[in-house]
Amino acid sequence: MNTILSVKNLKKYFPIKREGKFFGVKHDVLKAVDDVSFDIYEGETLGLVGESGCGKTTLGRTIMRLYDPTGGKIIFKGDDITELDQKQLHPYRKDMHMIFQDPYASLNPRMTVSEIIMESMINDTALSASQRKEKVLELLDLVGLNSDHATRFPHEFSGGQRQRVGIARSLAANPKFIVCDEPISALDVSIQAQVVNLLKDLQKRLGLTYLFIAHDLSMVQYISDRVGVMYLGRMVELASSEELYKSPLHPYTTALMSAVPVPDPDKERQKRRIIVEGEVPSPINPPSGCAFNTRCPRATDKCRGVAPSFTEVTPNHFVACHLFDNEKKEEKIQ
Amino acid sequence: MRRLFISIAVIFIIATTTFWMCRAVPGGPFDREKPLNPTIIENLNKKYHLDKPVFEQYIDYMVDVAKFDFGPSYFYKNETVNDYIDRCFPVSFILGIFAMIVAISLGIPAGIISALKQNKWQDNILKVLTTILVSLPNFVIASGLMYFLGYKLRILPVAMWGTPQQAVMPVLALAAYPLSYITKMMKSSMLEVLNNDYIRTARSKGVPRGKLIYKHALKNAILPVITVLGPMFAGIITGSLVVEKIFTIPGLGQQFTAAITNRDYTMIMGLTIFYSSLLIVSILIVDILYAVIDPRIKLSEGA
Amino acid sequence: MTDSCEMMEKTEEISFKRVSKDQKEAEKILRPATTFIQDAWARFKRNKLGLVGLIIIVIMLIFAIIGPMVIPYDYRSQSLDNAFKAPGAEHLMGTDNLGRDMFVRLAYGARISLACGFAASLISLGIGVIYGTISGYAGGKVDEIMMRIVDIISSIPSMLYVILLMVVLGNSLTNVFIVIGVTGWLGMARLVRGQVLSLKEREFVLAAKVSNVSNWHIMLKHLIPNAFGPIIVSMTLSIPSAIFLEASLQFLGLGISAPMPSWGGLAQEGISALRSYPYLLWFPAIFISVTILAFNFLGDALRDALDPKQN
Amino acid sequence: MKKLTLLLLSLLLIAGFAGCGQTGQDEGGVKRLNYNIGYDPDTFDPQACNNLENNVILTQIYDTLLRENLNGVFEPSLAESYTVSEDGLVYTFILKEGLKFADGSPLTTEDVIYSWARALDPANAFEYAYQLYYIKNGESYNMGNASASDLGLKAVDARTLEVTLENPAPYFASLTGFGTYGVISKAFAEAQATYGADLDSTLASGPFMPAEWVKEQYLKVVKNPNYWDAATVKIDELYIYAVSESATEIQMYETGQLDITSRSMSTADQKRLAEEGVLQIRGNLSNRYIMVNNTHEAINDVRVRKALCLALDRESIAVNVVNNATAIGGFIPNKMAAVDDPSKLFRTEDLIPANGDLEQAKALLAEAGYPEGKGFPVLEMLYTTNEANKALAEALAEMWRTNLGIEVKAVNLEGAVRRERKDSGDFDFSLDGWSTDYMDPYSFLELALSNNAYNEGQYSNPEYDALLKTAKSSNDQTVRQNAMAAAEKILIEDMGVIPLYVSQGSYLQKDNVINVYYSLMGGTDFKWAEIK
Amino acid sequence: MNNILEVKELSTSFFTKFGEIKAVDKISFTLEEGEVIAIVGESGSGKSVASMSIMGLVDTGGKIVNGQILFNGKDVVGLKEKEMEKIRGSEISMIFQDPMTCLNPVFTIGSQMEESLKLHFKEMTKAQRHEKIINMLDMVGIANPEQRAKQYPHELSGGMRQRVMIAMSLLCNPKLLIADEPTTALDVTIQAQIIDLMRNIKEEFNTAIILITHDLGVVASIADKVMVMYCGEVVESAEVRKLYYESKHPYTWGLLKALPRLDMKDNELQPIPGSTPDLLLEHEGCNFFERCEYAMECCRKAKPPVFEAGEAHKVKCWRYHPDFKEDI
Repeated sequence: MNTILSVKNLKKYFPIKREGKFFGVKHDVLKAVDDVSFDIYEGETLGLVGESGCGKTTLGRTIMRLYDPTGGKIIFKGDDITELDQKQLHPYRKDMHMIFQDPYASLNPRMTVSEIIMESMINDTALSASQRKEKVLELLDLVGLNSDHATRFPHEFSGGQRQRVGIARSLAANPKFIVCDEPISALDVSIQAQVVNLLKDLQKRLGLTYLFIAHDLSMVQYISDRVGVMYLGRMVELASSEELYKSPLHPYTTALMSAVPVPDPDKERQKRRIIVEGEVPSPINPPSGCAFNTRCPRATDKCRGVAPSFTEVTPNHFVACHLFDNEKKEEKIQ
Repeated sequence: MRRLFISIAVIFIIATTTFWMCRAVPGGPFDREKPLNPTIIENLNKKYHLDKPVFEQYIDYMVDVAKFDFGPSYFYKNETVNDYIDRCFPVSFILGIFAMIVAISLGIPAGIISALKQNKWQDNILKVLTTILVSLPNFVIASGLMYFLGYKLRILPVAMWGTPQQAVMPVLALAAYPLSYITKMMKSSMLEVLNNDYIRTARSKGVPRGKLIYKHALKNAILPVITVLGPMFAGIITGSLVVEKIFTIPGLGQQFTAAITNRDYTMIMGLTIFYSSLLIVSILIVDILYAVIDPRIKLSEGA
Repeated sequence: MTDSCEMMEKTEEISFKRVSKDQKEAEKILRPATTFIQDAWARFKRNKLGLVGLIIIVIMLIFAIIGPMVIPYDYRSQSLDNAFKAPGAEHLMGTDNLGRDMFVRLAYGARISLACGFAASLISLGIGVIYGTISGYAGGKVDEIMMRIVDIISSIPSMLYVILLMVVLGNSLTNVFIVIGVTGWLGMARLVRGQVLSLKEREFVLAAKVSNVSNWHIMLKHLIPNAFGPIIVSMTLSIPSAIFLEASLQFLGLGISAPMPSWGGLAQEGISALRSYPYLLWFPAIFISVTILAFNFLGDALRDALDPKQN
Repeated sequence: MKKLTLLLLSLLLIAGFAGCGQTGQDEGGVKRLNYNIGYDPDTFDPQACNNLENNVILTQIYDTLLRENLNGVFEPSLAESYTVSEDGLVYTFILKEGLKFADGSPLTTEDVIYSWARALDPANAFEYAYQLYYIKNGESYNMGNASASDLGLKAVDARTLEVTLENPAPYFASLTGFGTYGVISKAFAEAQATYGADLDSTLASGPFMPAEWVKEQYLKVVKNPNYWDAATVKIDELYIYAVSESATEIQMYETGQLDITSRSMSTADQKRLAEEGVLQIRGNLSNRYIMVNNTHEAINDVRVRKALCLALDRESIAVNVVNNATAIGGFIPNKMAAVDDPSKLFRTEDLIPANGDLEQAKALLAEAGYPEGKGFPVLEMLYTTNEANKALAEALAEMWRTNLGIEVKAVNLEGAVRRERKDSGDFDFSLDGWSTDYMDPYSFLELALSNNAYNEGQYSNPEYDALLKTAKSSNDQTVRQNAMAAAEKILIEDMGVIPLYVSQGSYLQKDNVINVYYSLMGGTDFKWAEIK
Repeated sequence: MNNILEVKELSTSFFTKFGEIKAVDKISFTLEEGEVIAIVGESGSGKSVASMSIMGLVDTGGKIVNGQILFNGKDVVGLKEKEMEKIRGSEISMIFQDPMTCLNPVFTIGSQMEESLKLHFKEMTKAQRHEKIINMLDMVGIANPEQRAKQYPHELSGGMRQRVMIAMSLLCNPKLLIADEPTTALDVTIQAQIIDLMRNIKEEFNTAIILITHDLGVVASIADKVMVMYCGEVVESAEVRKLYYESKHPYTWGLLKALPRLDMKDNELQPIPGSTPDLLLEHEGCNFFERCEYAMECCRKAKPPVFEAGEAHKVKCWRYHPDFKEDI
């Protein structure tokens, strides 16, 4: 398995300037992404779940270098792209693209579908104008749209159709790697499946690699080979999707799993739900130690004081939790 | 503190710009239609220290301004700029305040009616009326008022300042524009508020319609209107020049042009600085007012 | 059981034959293709006041262009014995202090006032859009500094530098355009910046960035076209204020030079004749207010028509 | 919200709207006159005063050695009599007996000398100091080259003042009637920080004394019981308003709030009021002319200048555009009296036809090389922004366009800018006018002297300069009359400026008001005014 | 058990410039005391409009064109606004989707809650009101209720606000609670908390609940009866287990099959093709025709009537016509 993208200790902090009404300015730091590391292998789908505000979208955008990282490294196809400026990024950007969350906001309402799709080909000088047109039609066909859709404006499409236009756009420059930033959360249930299946299908046909970001655990589980769980800017657990479902380690993952309602009345009513108390703390002043300690039913003093490290507890199963510090040690002893 | 610092910096820049702008304009303070004898101009320049190098004048002036001393007027022999502002500002202030009161007390209900009766005849009439008010130059409004109320109907004194009756026409003339503006703003803000979820919540609680509007909607809808009141007030005070001229009101407004025509440098700068400070202060007051009404603002301060 | 079922049972046998469908068929868009402009126009047409405004503006433009050609008087030829003739058959709107026909002067004034309105708001549009876009798009320190400059300029009474500029530049038509334009861009710059700030976080702009396009491309293709609605509305509303400002300049004696008439100038002359020959004020005042009224209606209607929320 | 409204309403009351502005001619036997001058006095110091309106106000408050009477003649007022020495250089004034200031303190020669000397004091930097340059060492003192004691002013005794002049000036006696020569109390003035800054620091010596002053609203002056001629003063209270807009003023007059108006009114109002038969006209000793830049292309040709003048129907302009004016016959206002005999006119016949001569104008223009105006450059005529100037400039330009086929652009400029352009010679034509401060044709003619600061058009003719030199230095009025008449002829022959008309003032005055004196020099005096 | 609510043939339409939009088309259902009925549907299916119709809060442009809403046996359609105001908030109350925007930002939590009491329990004293508010806040699981009551909405988190909304809606002991997507805007962990809370409420107060949602998982966990709406029509309604295990309508099938399930790995998702039709365009036949993989000739021509497909199981599909035979 080739690593296509490797993220090492990535940090993205946003300075928050809060102007006091009369006196002074407070400079706070919003730690949107805090020390996250993982690899993505060629051809796989890495799912990223977490509740709102956990930094998953920021992580996606930072990887795409839409934001300048505060710290850490992004290594794409073996090259460190962390420090590159926008010009230097050009050759890499050809190979990576993005699908956005809101199909209504991600398409410029003043451009036709073909203009939107063609935009990604602007720097691709190899193509002539007619070739580009051809390519647009090809792409439309690929995502299941008609050729007469090319001259239409985004507002004429339904949400699902728009998202397909978004997908077509992301494919225009033949990328290898696509960040799917909550591509389905704004869509109706019946449409979500269309889009997810399309993505799966495209992956098979074009050999794409996805970083699939969503808050819907079941959907991430469904599409991903491996799943990472984020909480308050940190990655708390990362494992293959089966592994994660079968034996979630982190208390947060467990709670998250049990919180997802299943469309099955009998199962639902028998299920013993683990309810985590309280709500996600503000990322501006995150709790010290383990970020989850304020809600964790098994939190200890250690959790409040020391941040757990993100370690591989079982092969390919990473977790950041003090509960497994010992297991790890035991493993080593054995 | 930071805000104060920024304000001072802004005023400093404004003072500097105005100082050099004044000097850049052709003509000096002692240019008369009949030119003065050079000896006399020399005497005058000496008296007002205009014979010093300009940069020195600038430094002197800035030092004085820092002491809140805008210096003597070059045109009014016996009044300093400070005296002038002391005397005229209260008049402009009263005029402005009353114009604002008229504009607010008519504009807000009108805006609410417009919003509630959107696209009905009431709204259309108000729309046309308020647009007519903005579309008439205020010298036309002022002259028209004077002609009809003062001369034709003789129910109000034609001009001058001093009695409440004399204030009626200038206040109305000045209120015309802000009135329309507030009406328009109130309407759109009300419409937006009425679309909000909390209005639906209130309705689902069984809040009667009247209460819904004056309690739940009004307080929210008025917030954006409040933000414009500061600049609007400052605008009325300087924008009153035409009205002051027509009604012979001893306010600050007409001095803006007069000072420029007279090349009364100190007066131009004094008024500009005063106006800018006024604007900054009124924005500050509005911000405080805003914070009083909107509980969300307080949070960003505390915590 | 509902009616339809009974009806069907009565009339014909129900066919349970399966219908085969093309998958692509489901993706068909049934409504005819409409561009943004067509859509906006459809919405605009429904607004009666806006339509009235547009018609008035068109009439005024025609009046301005054709009026001076067809009215059998020259805007500057005077007939001193015929001063202050009341409106009548010979002079539709009377004559002024030099015996010049008011109707033709108003038509000529329409040229100047409308030209002033358009030219000045185009100038402020140009400056405002460029300034606002750069400030909003650059963000950070650049934005901070650029906006502070705007703040500072806007806390200087505009009358002050309008007058100073007029005094320095001198009175001429172009200078009036320039001065009004140069002083009117602040609002436009703020508006455009606000739009750009919110637009640049929109996902289609991020998408464009990911697509390797240049900043210029983003500004020209994404930011400005999408801020177009509010810009055009603000421009429609800044035309009347330019006409207005020109009128105020006339009141201060700083407008364009004689004998060229502008509506503001005519109204200003009319003021002094209010007591004696009021028609000299009423006609220009009516022309000014009707036009400004029309622009306001048009602006409001455009705001509704161009508002993407209406989609 | 309610509280706020209440607060503001009470604020309104507290703001102290002092009752004022009520009008009424005659309340309880008090004779009150409401006059609008449209100007708020910026000083009550006669020496500091620098404009006509302020001067009119001060005329009511101060007296001078001589004062213009109802017939327009300067007759001794504070002075009882005066004598002039043979060489015309020494004037000896005898003051009336028992003169008092308004507070009852005596008015002596010392006060006169103090007043005049302070006018020249360079430290005061009074703009009208030049009015006293006639006094020996006046100018050098003002320039700081001499001291006050060098001035040609000598107090012979408490009632006798001896004035030595720099050069003979036959009109000096009447010049002492000018406002700057107004007499203030030395003792009182020296006790003030700034004399005349407000009512408290002002002490009247004239028919009225200031009683109430609401800035930019009105000044109330009342009869001065200590005035030497108090018996003549019939008005008890005179309200002098500061309404600057003519339209407002007229409406106040028409609603009975004013008895007399004074602002220059719009032609529309003039025309209507004239038709209604209520318009009053006052003569002025002032002229309006087009200053021509004698050095510029095309107009440096005398034929062109003549053509330009003759192409104008100045009569029509005076009547229709300016309203109530008269075409001027030369450069000196038509009503200027001859210097050797005040009962005769300075100029008996028009030097230029009032209606112009279009044929000749066209011929001259053709002769100069611009037949039908062909090839004539587009020139600019500067004027200071106001309605009357605008109409005049438009009318002139249009007349030239239709009559001669030449294009002159009327350019309105703000006063100071026009001043600067004129000073730098950057103009072709400029609409100008002159009104005199003293009744002598020389005050007009000196404007066209080659080296005169006001001669921005750079008209220059040595012969003219020589004639004026004679007029200035001679003490013989006949010589002066002849020299100046010849000089005016030369100026017109050269068409160094293009004269237009004699301006006149129009005003409204209630029928029951009589004996308000309107001076040809622009002043207004209420000393003799009466309400019937 | 008596029926709290009986909705008969309710139709609500919006009249726009383009024509009539039948947002709710002849829906009928009954609701008993303490029962939870879920209305499930995708966006634009008319589920919210149905609830607003019951509240008498259909916005401008919309109108109830047909049908009855019997609340406690009394028809509330066409009731005067004054009388409706008495019922709203006291007997029927409602909670909404977005707790962030549903509370008035300029009033404290306490005062907003007090308002309901002031409106509907005029005889209560201030102290009684206060006590009741505190109790209720405590009941919905808000810690420090005294302090919270004095706070403004923006000082509370989303989940907390939804609790406040629930507390507010329960203040006047309503017989019917309409919950319009109460958990959609919340995170999964918070959603679980709120669902738990609603279950408790149902048990403790015996309040009937109309739960409007698009999330079949939430429905499964709480509802007794389910109605599936599509394009303004109820296409299927049944008791909850029946609907999940014996669903009849192709749309319901589609919905269930399009859902990824955490409990079943490798279930292939089968999306419903196409998208919701334009309600403005008149459909002669079944609204679902375009997207239905079982579409038949008759579906194109006529709207299907309601067929009984079992006990209290209604379905609107030609497949349940007595004469239907599978024809391939």
